[in-house]
Amino acid sequence: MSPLAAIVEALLFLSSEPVPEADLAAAAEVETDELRAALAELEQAWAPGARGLVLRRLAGGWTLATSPEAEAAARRLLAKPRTPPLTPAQAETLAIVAYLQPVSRPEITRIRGVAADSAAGTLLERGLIDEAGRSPFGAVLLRTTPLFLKLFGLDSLGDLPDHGQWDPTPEEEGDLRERLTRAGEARLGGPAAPVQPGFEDEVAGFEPAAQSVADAAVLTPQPS
Amino acid sequence: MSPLAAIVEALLFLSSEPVPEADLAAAAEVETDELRAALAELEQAWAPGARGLVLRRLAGGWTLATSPEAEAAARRLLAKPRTPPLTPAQAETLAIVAYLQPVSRPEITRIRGVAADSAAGTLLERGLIDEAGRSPFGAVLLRTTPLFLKLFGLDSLGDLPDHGQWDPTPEEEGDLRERLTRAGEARLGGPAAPVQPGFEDEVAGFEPAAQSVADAAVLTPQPS
Amino acid sequence: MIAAQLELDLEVFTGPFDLLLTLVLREEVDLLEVELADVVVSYLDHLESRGELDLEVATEFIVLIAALLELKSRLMLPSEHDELLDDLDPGEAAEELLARMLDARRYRRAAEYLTQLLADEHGHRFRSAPPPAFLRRVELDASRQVYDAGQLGAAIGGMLRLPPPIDLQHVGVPRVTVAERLTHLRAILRRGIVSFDEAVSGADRMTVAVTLFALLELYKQGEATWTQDTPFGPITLAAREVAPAVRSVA
Repeated sequence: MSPLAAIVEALLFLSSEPVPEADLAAAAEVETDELRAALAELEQAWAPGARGLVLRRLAGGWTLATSPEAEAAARRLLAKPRTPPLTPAQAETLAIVAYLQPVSRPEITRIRGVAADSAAGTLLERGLIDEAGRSPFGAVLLRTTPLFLKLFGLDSLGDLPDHGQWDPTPEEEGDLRERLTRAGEARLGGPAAPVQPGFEDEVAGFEPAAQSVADAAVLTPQPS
Repeated sequence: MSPLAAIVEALLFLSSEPVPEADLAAAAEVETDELRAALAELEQAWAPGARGLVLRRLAGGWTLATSPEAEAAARRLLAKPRTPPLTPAQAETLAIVAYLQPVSRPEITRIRGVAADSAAGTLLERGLIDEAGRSPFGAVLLRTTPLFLKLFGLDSLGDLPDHGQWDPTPEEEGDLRERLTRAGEARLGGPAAPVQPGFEDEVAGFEPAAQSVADAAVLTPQPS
Repeated sequence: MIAAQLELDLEVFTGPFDLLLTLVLREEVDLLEVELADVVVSYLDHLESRGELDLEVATEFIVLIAALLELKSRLMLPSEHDELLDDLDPGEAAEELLARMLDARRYRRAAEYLTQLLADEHGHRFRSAPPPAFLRRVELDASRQVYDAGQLGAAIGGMLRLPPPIDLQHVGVPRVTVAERLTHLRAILRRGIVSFDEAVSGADRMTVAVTLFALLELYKQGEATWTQDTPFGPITLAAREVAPAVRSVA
């Protein structure tokens, strides 16, 4: 191994957070090109499957991590339990923050349909999101942290798939529309309920109309 | 490299202290003989001069350490003050430590209304604050460092600006600690968690033992 | 079982939760008459009898009951609808609603993706040991001022700012109950029309909040009405002459 690669290896071992290339180059007092060559050398040495560690590019920097093969033994050696997985509410809140950041809690609540305070609190505590100032209306704005990128295996937010990917398909939209149309009818009078007229008429029958429609939807169990 | 050596490598990477052979063998679920063979393999791989790390056998067991060749670069990387702009949460946490020191994390949480663990962790890591013993209740106390003074251009803590300049209610009675704690409680909507009888008076009374009030937060479940 | 099939035996309604929802939506049962706490109690009884907690059912139940609570609290307030939905005709409102549901679905999917991403990272651990102190020691002389101490003073000022501090020094922890505030409100309403500010003059925030709860209760019982011309404007309270049972029990 080249002396420079050895030095970079030591630097990565010492740093608990991913180190940007510029910082590595400055510490090793070399040009970026030389540094990249050393990193390429290390990537070979620490290729997945080769050793107990792997070299990874995360959160805008480089870092060493253990390989999954050692996970069971690591769990036995280190008494402290791993952080628990995210609850669905936390994952939804995190997804909204990741894609819409900076975003306020009321905005998250509006999208989720239920308050996200406890989920957001836990994510803040775990350091996956943090505060990013306040909106013009005084609400605290939230954003994801470098720790989020690191723990989710991302180099930057640009690595997140385009959120258009999550758009419901036209078929799903049609299906949802139909479900909405049937809301409040199918169950009326039990299983043998006759099919009711169209949803629009149904909606018009509600008083006060619009708000009840909104609530009706909340009340319609959604497939998960 | 043998799969066992790779696992032992990962275990040593994760441990900050030397690990006894018996612990390594138990974690990897192998006999001592097999473990020794793996360690011999690693001693070769991490021989002095070969890489950026060396495998060392110390009194307590085995450990990975950086090789001396990397020391100068490591100092350049680690000993440089990191001074990106403070986030709002970091500025609030640092301000509380600066004006009230020594102060415990629970007290900071109580004043801010949200947990400050991540902000405090960053400030510790950057050397702006450090630990200053424990409160009578066992909570770690925090204070600012000489580096803090330097980075803020202060000769001593006495040079901290008079906060009265930014005080929205200068007519309020009470010392700063008491007022901050009261404002923090008010932000949480009063003593939020059920408290033990008797204990309650202590919290509500804000007797001069401000520190014990702060530590009380450790004992009182806080809403997250 | 799914939460919708929970059998209820309430004062105003007997049957499955499911049907109650439908009837409420059709306004055939007045939500104001439904004691939602009793629905929760029924569910807890059901849980106890089962001796186990099905998380999916529990989640569904919580979503449903939360929606009912929100709807009920909205009904109890003088009608201030979601302005956006209010301005729309029912067809458009349904479209807006559909858009919101699609949005929620989009982020539920993104959440599933993130959860999977995290699970894939499960086998990787990072070293968290701090570097040896001798490598970290910062040369104090080499560091210069980069921060403005005014930032700290401003942060302190910000934390002193909101909300107006409550003086707890002489009163200890405020203890106020809805029952007390009900008595108080009934007493002042007997004197005639009164403003909410008068009803809570000199009270601390907690008392104001509890008084508002008490007022909601009076409204629900049909004992009082109130008007508020503009958001955050003064609230005027008036006793209602009619007997409590204005709304018929279904």
